[in-house]
Amino acid sequence: MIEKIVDPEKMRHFPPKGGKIELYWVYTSGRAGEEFFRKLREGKFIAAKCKKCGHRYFPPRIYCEFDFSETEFYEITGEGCVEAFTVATLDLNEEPMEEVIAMIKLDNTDGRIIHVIKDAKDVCIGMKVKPVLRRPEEMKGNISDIAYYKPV
Amino acid sequence: MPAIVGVGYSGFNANTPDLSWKEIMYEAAVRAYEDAGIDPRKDVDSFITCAEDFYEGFAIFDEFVPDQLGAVLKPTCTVCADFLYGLATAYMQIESGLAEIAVVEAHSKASDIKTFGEVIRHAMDPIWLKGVTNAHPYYLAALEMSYYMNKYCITQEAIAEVVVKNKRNALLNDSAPYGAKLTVEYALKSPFVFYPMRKIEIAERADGAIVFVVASDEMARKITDSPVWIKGVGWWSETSNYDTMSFEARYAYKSAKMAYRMAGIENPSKEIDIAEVDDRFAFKEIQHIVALQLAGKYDVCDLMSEGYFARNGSLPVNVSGGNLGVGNLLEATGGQKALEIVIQLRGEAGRRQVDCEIGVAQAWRYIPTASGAVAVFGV
Amino acid sequence: MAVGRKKISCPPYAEGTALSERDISERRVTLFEDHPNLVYSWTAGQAMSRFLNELKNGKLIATKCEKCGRIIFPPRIYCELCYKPIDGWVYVKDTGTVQTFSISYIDPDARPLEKPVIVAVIAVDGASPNMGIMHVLGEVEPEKVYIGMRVKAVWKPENEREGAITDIKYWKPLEG
Amino acid sequence: MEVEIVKGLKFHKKQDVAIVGAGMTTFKRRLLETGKELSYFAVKQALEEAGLDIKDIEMVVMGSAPDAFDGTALKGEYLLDGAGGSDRPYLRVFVGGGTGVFAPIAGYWHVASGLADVCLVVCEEKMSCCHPHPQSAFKYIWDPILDRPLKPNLIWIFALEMRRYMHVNNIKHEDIALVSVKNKANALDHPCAQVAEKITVEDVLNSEPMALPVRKLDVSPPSDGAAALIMVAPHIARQLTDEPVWVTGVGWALDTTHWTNRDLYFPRYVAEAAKMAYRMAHITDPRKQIDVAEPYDPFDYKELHHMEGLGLAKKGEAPILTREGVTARDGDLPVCPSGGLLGVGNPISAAMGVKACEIYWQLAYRAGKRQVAKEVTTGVCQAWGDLMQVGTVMVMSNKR
Repeated sequence: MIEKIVDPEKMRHFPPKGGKIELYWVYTSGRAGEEFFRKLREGKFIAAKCKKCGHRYFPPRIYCEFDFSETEFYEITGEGCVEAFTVATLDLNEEPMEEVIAMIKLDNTDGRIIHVIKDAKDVCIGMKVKPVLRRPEEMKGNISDIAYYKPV
Repeated sequence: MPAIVGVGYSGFNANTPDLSWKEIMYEAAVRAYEDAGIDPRKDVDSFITCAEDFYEGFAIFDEFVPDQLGAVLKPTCTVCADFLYGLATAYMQIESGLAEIAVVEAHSKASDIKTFGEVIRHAMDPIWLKGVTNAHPYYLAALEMSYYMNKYCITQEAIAEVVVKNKRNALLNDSAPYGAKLTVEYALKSPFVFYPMRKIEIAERADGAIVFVVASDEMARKITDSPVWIKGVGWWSETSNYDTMSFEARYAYKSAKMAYRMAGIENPSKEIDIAEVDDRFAFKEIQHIVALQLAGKYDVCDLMSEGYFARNGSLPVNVSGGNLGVGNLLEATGGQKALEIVIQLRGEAGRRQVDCEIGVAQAWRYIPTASGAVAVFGV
Repeated sequence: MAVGRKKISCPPYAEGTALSERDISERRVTLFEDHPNLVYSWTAGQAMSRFLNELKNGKLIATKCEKCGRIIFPPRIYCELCYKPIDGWVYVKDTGTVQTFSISYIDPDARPLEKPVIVAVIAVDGASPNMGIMHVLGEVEPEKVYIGMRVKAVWKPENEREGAITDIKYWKPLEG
Repeated sequence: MEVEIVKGLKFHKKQDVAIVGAGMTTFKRRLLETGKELSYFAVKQALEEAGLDIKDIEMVVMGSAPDAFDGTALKGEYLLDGAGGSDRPYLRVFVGGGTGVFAPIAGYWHVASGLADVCLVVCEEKMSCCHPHPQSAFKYIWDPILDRPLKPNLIWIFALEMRRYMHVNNIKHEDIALVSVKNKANALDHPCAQVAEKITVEDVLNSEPMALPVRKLDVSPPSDGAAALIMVAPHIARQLTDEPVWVTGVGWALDTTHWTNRDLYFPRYVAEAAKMAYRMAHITDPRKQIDVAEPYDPFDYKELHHMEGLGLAKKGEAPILTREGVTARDGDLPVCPSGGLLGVGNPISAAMGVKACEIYWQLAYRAGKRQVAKEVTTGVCQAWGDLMQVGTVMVMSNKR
């Protein structure tokens, strides 16, 4: 029997108004993250260097992803240069917003950070930027502790 | 060498209010089995589905697969990856003697997702990226585009050409919901939603399902006169971290290299007759054409404007309309690519038929990843 | 390639730092908490749309396959064993038999329930053997439930039904 | 159990597959490390045992269960770098709870097909990310239309199956509780164990009710953890060791989605998977030919249920074997000598650490204090998953 419902009124969606996944998640920062966000509270930035190949990772991690040897943490300034940027005009729900988001190559590392840029008239590739941290009492121990980046 | 002996699909549409995700899979599967002339309950040794939990809205999607494919109580599994990875899995299962006939399925029921932006954002690194901004995750692709355009001097016009070409190709494809006849000027007027990315350069979502029947060399010769051989498969991941990503589709370069080596292809730009590459963001087509070694990174823009990749050009790319014309099919993207190549190689593409003997299909795993797969087909 | 495996008893060591519940709840470690708004509305499709519409009418509907002779419940548009389209729709009864049951003292988030819920797989009368659905039982003491017990659906009043499986409030014992 | 005479598939592979190294992290309710870091620790240990470097690895298979635990969509892509997937072919497979044995099966076909000579298999799960409770994630494994509106808990389905199993085979809860007692005691010898303890049958029967007949001590705990396994081609194995362990059979099967349409008393999906694996491994009498087994034991009755599915016991006979001590570590058929999931912990897919890895260690005589008393040649491990649907089985042997 090949019959189909022809009346569109009779086709159903369930749940009709949409069903939400009623879960939330708590992510621990892990060994490297723990070290980074604790130091950040003191206003310090750290990166990690592979003991074998010397690759300087930012975000820091406890292992080198290419040769699986251990890394050691070292301090950096957190400043860097804009490598790429975009002006985002839609938020998660495709509602209007405006924010400049940049990929920033951090000084003295081989790594980068993706973060928001504020207080800048014209963002351009190659622009030197520095982080603005939240006040220590406002810090939550996650990436939002870096409030934004701004031009040097 | 395993071969494709049957293909079937359902869709592709912007939404599918009349069929559940199970029913689109069923429709595609029935057509594929009919095409191959097999009975899934008797003849198939292994079934493979390509799906990701949060694209479906389930915690374990694998549960909801067997019935509609005819796979009850048979070896059936899910690979959390694109369709082309599923094809590689079938290839390996056949080569290791675990199956003589394997079935690969992928689908998109993107219209069931109410909050697409949230779902994509949920794939981001929770420690270093997720909490940075509330912008739509398309921003990540825009950052990559900004980096890539700047590094290789890719022009806005070349990217607009991609949009115009693919949407126009889609007009000849009955199952492409986003076809249109546009001009480059029109495309360049589309607003910047994520500067330098325009709204028109982002592929809209679509629903659909694709099923392939894959058979071993011996079996393929037995059951069909027109097998399409899987000459090579490749899949590759760069990294999951944005700090070590190349942002120039090295995943596609490496996976193509693997597939080309298997297929014995030494000079891809000469030996390949037709290509379908991932163009879920228009600039990605240019990036992938270069990564697949179909054009040099500094000539690609010129070739694009010269019509080299057009349907009647020297090396047609995305004749089906690509994702810009057919839609973003999530994990079924590679399936739509492979489907077009198989139809073209069989000579069943009708008005959009291209003269070809070897074709390549490529897919990316979408933001925020740097992974992808390639398959080379031949007759 | 490095050659020579160590003679060890495995696993030789156990790596990992255990945390307590309070380490998380009192924020003794750094962490990121996320409440994404992941919303889906699944297309019910041909079989389930009909099923839900019939529930609204206070009826249970199944499909039949003439090849294997099964009355299939819950309904689908294909017979998964014969792999062919089904041959028609059949109403089944709102009575059935308990195949197996459980008395649950916890809610979906593993929190204790004040009053336990009795859940059962109920094979529906009129469908082929074993064709059941999961639902809850009511109007019965937990210790009185047994496998093989006959039960009947208790429906919501017609004006409260919305075309969902919860249009059946629960199933109650048929006898007594 | 009757095993069909070989017909149909001949299982002609390109090359044999050997296991040369395994590793795992500790299993705990909550771990500080991220999923990537856990994967890294497990891989590192496996590489150390095999005497290999990450550069020797050609392809990587990831096994990880629901994204809803770690709370990352496309979880495989997220875990990639910690699992050694950077700059390599990397593929994630997923069959619910069965992934713990399915991932090594996928590793098997990567090598047996000749596409890779050295394949790394990694399984990871970080269930503690999921709130309000790891069990909450299971709200979304149910059918969105038929089951979810009833607000089900994961345990329900086990309780329903356990009740049916007890009813049909006339088994008492006391006999089932013995499994929990045995496994938790076995786990005392496992350095990674989460809930190893000496308990009695009474403790199990008097523990807090969850969804009767299931009580608290019938259940394995939610855990964080990772495990890794290295599979290689024969010419590589020869260079690394004189005693590799060979994979001789693999099988998997997925039953219908409509679990309420089946009689739950017997796991026919495990039986089908086992048939395939035994046919490949030329095993005709599993009870005699298999020396050590690691069936999946997230619940105590599940070990018995799966032993019957694997043909290690006749229907309803597994509790008797357990009571008689046959399945103890010094028995004739040691079952879950690792301590299983009930004792070591249950980080869903990372159960590979106590299933596939344990059988490898037993057959390589590397299990230390957990080494079974009898001489071993052939072992089987098995996992189960989805809505009572998936059986995944792998047979290994230290003789080729």
